[in-house]
Amino acid sequence: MADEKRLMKGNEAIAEAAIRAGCKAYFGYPITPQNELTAYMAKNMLDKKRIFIQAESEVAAINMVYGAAATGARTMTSSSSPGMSLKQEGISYACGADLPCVLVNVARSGPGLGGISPGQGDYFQSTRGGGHGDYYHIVLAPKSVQEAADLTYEAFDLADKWRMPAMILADGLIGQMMEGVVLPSARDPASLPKKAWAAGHRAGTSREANHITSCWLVPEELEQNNIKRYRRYDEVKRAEVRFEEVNTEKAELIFVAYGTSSRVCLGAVEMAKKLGIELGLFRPISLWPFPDKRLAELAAKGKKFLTVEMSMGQMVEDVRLAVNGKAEVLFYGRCGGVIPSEEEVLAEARRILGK
Amino acid sequence: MADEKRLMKGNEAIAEAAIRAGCKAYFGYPITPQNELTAYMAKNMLDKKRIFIQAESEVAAINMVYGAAATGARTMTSSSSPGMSLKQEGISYACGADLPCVLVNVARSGPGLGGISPGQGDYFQSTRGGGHGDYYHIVLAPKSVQEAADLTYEAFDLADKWRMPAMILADGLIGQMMEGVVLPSARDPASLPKKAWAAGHRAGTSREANHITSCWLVPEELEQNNIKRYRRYDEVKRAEVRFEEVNTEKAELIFVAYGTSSRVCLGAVEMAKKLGIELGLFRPISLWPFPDKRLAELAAKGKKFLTVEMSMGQMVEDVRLAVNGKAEVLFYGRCGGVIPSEEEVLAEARRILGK
Amino acid sequence: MTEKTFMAGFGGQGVISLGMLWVYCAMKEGLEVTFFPFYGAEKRGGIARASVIVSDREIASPLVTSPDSCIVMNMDSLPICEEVAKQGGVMIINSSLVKNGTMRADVKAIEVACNDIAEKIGDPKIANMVMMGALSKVTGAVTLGKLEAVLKTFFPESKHKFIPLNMAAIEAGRAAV
Amino acid sequence: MTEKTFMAGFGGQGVISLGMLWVYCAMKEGLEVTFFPFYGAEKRGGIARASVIVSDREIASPLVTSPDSCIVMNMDSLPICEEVAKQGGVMIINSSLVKNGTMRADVKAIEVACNDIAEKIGDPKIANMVMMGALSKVTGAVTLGKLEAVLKTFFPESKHKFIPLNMAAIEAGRAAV
Amino acid sequence: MANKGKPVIDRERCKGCHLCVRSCPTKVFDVDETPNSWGYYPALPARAEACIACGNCYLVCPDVAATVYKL
Amino acid sequence: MANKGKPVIDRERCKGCHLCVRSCPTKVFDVDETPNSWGYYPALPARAEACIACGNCYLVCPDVAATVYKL
Amino acid sequence: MELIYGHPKSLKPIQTKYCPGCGHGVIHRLICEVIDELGVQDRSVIMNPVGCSIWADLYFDFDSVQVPHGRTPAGATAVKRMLPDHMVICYQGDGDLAAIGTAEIIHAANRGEKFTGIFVNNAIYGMTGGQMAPTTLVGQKATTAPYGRDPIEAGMGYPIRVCELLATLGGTKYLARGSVDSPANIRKTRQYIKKAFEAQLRGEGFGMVEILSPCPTNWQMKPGEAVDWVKSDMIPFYPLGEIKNSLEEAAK
Amino acid sequence: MELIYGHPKSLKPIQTKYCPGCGHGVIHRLICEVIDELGVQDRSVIMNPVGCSIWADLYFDFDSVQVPHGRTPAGATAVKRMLPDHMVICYQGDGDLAAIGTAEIIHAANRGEKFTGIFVNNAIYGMTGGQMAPTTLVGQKATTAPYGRDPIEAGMGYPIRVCELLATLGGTKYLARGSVDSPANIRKTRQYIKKAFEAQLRGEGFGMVEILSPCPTNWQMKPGEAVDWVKSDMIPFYPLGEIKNSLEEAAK
Ligand SMILES: Cc1ncc(C[n+]2csc(CCOP(=O)(O)OP(=O)(O)O)c2C)c(N)n1
Ligand SMILES: Cc1ncc(C[n+]2csc(CCOP(=O)(O)OP(=O)(O)O)c2C)c(N)n1
Ligand code: SF4
Ligand code: SF4
Ligand code: SF4
Ligand code: SF4
Ligand code: SF4
Ligand code: SF4
Ligand SMILES: [Mg+2]
Ligand SMILES: [Mg+2]
Repeated sequence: MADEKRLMKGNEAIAEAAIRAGCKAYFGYPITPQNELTAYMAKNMLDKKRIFIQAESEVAAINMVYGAAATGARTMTSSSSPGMSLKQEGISYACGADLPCVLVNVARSGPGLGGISPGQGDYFQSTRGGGHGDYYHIVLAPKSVQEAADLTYEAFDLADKWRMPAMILADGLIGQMMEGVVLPSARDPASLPKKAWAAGHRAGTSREANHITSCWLVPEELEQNNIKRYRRYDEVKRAEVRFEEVNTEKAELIFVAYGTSSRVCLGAVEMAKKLGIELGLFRPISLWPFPDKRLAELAAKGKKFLTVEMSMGQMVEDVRLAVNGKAEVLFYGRCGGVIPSEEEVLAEARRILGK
Repeated sequence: MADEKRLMKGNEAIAEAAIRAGCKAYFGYPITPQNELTAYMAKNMLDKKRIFIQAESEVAAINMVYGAAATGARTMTSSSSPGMSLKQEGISYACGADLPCVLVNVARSGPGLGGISPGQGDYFQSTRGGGHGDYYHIVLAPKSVQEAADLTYEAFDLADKWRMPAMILADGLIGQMMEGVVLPSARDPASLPKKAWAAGHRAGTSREANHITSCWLVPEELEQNNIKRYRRYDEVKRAEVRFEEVNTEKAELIFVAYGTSSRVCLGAVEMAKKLGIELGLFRPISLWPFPDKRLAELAAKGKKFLTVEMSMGQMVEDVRLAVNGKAEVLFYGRCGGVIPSEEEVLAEARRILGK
Repeated sequence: MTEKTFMAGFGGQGVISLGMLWVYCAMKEGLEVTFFPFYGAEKRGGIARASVIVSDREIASPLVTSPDSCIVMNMDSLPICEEVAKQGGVMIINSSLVKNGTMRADVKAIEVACNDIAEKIGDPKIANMVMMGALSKVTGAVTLGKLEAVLKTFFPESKHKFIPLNMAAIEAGRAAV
Repeated sequence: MTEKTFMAGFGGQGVISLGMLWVYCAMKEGLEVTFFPFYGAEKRGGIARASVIVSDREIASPLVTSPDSCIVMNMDSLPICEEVAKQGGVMIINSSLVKNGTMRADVKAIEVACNDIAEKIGDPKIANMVMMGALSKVTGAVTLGKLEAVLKTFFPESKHKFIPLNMAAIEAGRAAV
Repeated sequence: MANKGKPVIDRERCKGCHLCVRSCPTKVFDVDETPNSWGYYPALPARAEACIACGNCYLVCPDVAATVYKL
Repeated sequence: MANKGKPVIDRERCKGCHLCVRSCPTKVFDVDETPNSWGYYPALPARAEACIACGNCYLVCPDVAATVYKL
Repeated sequence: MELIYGHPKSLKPIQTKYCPGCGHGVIHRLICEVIDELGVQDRSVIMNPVGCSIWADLYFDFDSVQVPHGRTPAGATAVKRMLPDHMVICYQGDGDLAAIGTAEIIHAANRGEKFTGIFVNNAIYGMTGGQMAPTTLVGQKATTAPYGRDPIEAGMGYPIRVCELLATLGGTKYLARGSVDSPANIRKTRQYIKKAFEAQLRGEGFGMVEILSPCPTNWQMKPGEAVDWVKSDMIPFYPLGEIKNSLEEAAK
Repeated sequence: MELIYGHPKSLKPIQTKYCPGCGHGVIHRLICEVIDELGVQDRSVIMNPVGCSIWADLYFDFDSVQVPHGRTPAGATAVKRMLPDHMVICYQGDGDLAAIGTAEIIHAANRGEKFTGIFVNNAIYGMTGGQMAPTTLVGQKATTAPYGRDPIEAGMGYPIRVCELLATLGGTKYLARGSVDSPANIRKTRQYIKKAFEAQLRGEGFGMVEILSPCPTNWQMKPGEAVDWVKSDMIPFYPLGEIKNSLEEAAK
């Protein structure tokens, strides 16, 4: 039975969706602009007798997530840009130990302390592994409060399915804005399948001891382990690519944008239509795995691409890699917490098309 | 007067070169395989009455570097992969506050705790900003003990010149191996030019108070600040690209490799020559700024590229971006601490060429 | 139908509640909505602003950069609204606090003495409700037909007694334009 | 001329000093050198290995994967060396501890009873020096002409009295092959 | 033998916290009924003549909006 | 009325630290002159008959190479 | 007519962004008064934390260095080591010092770094909107302790007495706890700050002054109620006074 | 003939990688003895730190979770909260616990997390080859303190007495310091561990046993000399015994 539509902040919708997905333990540390998420968890996890801990730092929080994930529980942490940087070592460990968990970054503008306004400058960090070593993990970018809830819910499933962290990369606008949302139905954590590899609950079984570790001191063993993980990555790339297209067939120029900036571009597409100009929008939903195949197909059709980001240009590299010289890839970015307007993005597109 | 040639470990050569470059303060935390560097600094910085602190953690170490750099002093920290992950927030801050400093990563194999053998899996982290927000900093990759010393020495100058961190990205082999090295001449820290923007030494001047910060809460101001910084990045890209080429003119296939793996490839080039096969080597020395122009030129000549890394494939993305579809870019990698042999790399090249 | 509204006022004037109730009602009327509040760099005591959109279609950018309607709750908000107001758009001004109207001749300026009206009804704090009534009437985007029900979920039980007052403010706002 | 040597032995046998002194002397003789010691995954009491290269040209990979010469200091090191040894290469075996030679018929195996010889000279700890003498003679890559000077900088003053003993071990090693 | 003083309130800097009001031993201050341009109701030295220059108002003021002269 | 015991040393697990040697109250152990296959010189219960089953050798052994039986 | 209580020279004469009745303002002024008294404005460097006082570089008219959240003592360590003859002040909130920056304060203190800590304990995260801090009292409500801090059932931990914790460390020489709830306590706090600053100028090891400070906004109280709460609830748990004083002066 | 001192069941019968005479081996055995005695092998989880004992998952025959350096208590917090009826052991070295992991141990202890810490204090970084640890004694040499730890001139800080530091925190219930330098002290240490484990099974809050432990390799001593040095130099500075015991049992 579907819930009725509620008006919620993105931050709260993410929190509620996590609870409904069966999140048994949340660990976080305050940071703007995601504080409503932590506050929501504080209240509602405690009410449900699940685990909520305000950790002493982001470093502690990610390692609590690591610990909880090691026991097989669904678990989550959230933060914003500087806090995510502090979690990089822990994320690398979680990937190295193949631990499923959900990470939420409600990104702000950087670098450094920067500002508290929305930003998309954490794309590289999220998709390339800001931590050390060879690894990737799933990264999903919602464009709305509804999608923030849906993708968070799904992230728990994907994390478990592929035994890797899944990240929600939102930004301050997605976190702070209110929209209508129909929440996914609640699952009882106890109803979720048990994880045979996890630590704990050995009593009464005849299994060997389980060891959760990312340490392999024999190079050849570590290499084999990495290669096995990359095979899994290949499967993820085949199975989990998500994107949305608007008017890409007719378009002369296709915007490529995710999250907040994709909505700005959508506005520009609509405005252009009224002017008789055909623009399109290609919106990656999964930033990793990146929808490179479909972009390459569009490139082969001779489309031009204009990547629009709230950064100095990060995803544009993935677009270039996907297109591989087969089409022109341009970039338009605002940063520092400035959200581009539909008008300026349209103007840029028209400038490029000379229309 | 040039020094005589000495036999030194890479770790020690980096340390001594830093001291000679006028490093006034070193802050580090133990981690294999860079411990000799910290130990060398402990002894020699103390002997010279400069500052050596074994910090309580890598997080503290990078923030001590931040503090020392804020006073205008030449300063350095070193670590290895997991420790570098912990420094990402601090690095993002140093970039955001435009602070010059030198960072050394003697990389091991990851992800997670991984192993202590050499690795090149931190390329993304180093060149794309593992930290949050839009930023880059200089990254130099030595191939030998001599170059480790030279590039470290130079890194201090570059950091000061461009007001940004400069990183030495080495790996455990560069750090642990001994080679002959002629060290650059020593500079007295007191002889280095003063930095007008730094904190401290205001007495007797009539300057306004100096504030070192990365915080700009008005989005438009933060944006302007970022744009200014990216203009500087453009200048760095014009002025500081470094690379080495071996037999690229004649070669049918060009290896692209840096650091340790470039030496393996050099060996393969030499072995190939004996077999009458012309291979080449393109070795980026500056990983950021990446020598993309020259690679594009070579691509235009119809060369094939084989990127060889001690990772699952990271720099290969920069090669693809540089080549932009104009040439075939292949990849050969070993990881987990395995160093590829000259023989296997040659075999791969021959397989590709069908020779 | 898409109505993009930009709202601005002093911290305590209830601009945020105004925006939230507006979109809440719109949602109950079957519309798509987005509500994005933001503050200036000053965290404390600055101007509260909100981008508010209601529409019968999917909403593109939640940021209102070219508002169909502007709501100016106090003097300091006027220049901000004047900067963004769309040519031909509506600007509803709280004339209790903004005395000389707008200099933008290309917008349809409507003055509502929200504080005075609210005070007359019995509570100066519901000036924002007066404004919402006016906004509903002027734009026709949201009928506010479900407001009473919405207020019941919005307010805690203990405050339900204030609902009639709020409804009266809405009516007064409507009547004022 | 490029001589790539792979050295292996038990932790305490001085394999690391052997390699270091070898390249130190080579450097003094004007050669390019690289010395890369590595340990197995076991940090404690494992087998010490080193890749050692001396050359009159720039050295490519510092990793010795196809050694011109192998040095086998103890029993456990034998299989490791047998795995990497190059066809036609040299393998110098410490026959004091490795009793039955190598099974690799395609290498030139040379046996030197390093420990016995060292003990005879007066100190079992300088078995590695005996081996170095043999290596110098067999490969001719490094003459060790500067060894005495090198040892003076290598050892602290207090240990300079042991230099003649070391030199004697070198000579004995040379003589043994 | 109390000192005599004169408190001065910088109306524009005052944020109307009224900590000075409650900490003045001689009840010098009232709350001003006219807000300043930030909307705050500043402290008003309504009975300045009672001031004994104790400095309390200055000491507790988080905004250095209260300063005191000695007469 | 001392207990009587029998210490058993696992030669291959012993790392030759000789902590057992020094902590045996009745000096049961010598150091073996033949190294084990790791190159360590194990403890040797040369005077096992003196053992009073106090357990010291077991307690101090970092490698559980010394175990003790009660006779 | 002589100005006897006037604006300190080293504090800029501008309106702060702090909320009405916020303790940060008083503490800023006290620091500047002492700086002026010691005549060290042009050789002072303040380390600004991440917290409400992030804006402090707008107000203090001397050099400043703004470091990542919690790492203030690590930054201060380096600044003081590089500028040993400067007055280095490490300003921190309770989230900054006692949560994320626990390791940094403990080790800087233990190393006996020769800067002075000013620790603003308002028992809450001010900047981020009222989350529980390590110093939040048992039962005190916060957005992340919606039913009040509960050390037992919810395992939220106990309020940490920072001075007492640091007093166990070899490197600490002067640790005092003041409060800005009343004129008398403000005067005493000023004296603690002065002692600590003077000790720093003499080159003595680590000193810190903890200051109990109201956050009316996040305590959801009027400014007057907030200072009352400092007195009624905070001071009984966090005793005022010199918690540790092993300065040479004191030894004499 | 009855085996009275034999290999504990939950310790795997394989050769460890620890150096001859290393204290980790004894401590591993003690843990397993108590686990066996309490019959909880199949519901125990050990948190392995980064340090020489990184390999502990090879030896302990129960579940293990290996976390980043210093974050062992954060990981243990979560594991214990998710598995409240399990025995959760948080094994840490002095670098792990008292340097990089300072914040994590202090806050886990302060929250009164219901796991048991085993803190191996060998006054050195073993794994990385002998750097100074927070517990290194004044004057003790280390690769990063080549002239000995010097708190004054070089500002290297003072050795930290961890039990005493943690004792100031509200959440700690049982803190004891043992040593493996002699059979008598090993027996006592075993008792401390048992008390702490039993308290955990009863659901009582944070307990930790600190254990002074030789690192002959990095102290550059023979094993016998190393245990002597524990007695002659470490114990005088780090007093043995129950530093804090507010277990319900004790209260009775
Ligand atoms: C790494 C990181 N984590 C979190 C934050 C968010 N943050 C900003 S201020 C603050 C805490 C402020 O509390 P406190 O230190 O007590 O200072 P106050 O505002 O109360 O003066 C936090 C958590 C941040 N900026 N960086
Ligand atoms: C983030 C990080 N920093 C540093 C290291 C390197 N490292 C491994 S073990 C260790 C310290 C070991 O000392 P201790 O905790 O005292 O354990 P011991 O080996 O003495 O038992 C360090 C610094 C690491 N693995 N990760
Ligand atoms: S204390 Fe200062 S800010 Fe507060 S009311 Fe008095 S003068 Fe105004
Ligand atoms: S100085 Fe004292 S007496 Fe005078 S107004 Fe201020 S508080 Fe009152
Ligand atoms: S204590 Fe154990 S390891 Fe050491 S010598 Fe005795 S039996 Fe061997
Ligand atoms: S049990 Fe006691 S007496 Fe017997 S051998 Fe062992 S230490 Fe000696
Ligand atoms: S939130 Fe609290 S600490 Fe921050 S400025 Fe306001 S009153 Fe002061
Ligand atoms: S280095 Fe020290 S702590 Fe590590 S195994 Fe060896 S003796 Fe034990
Ligand atoms: Mg606070
Ligand atoms: Mg240790």
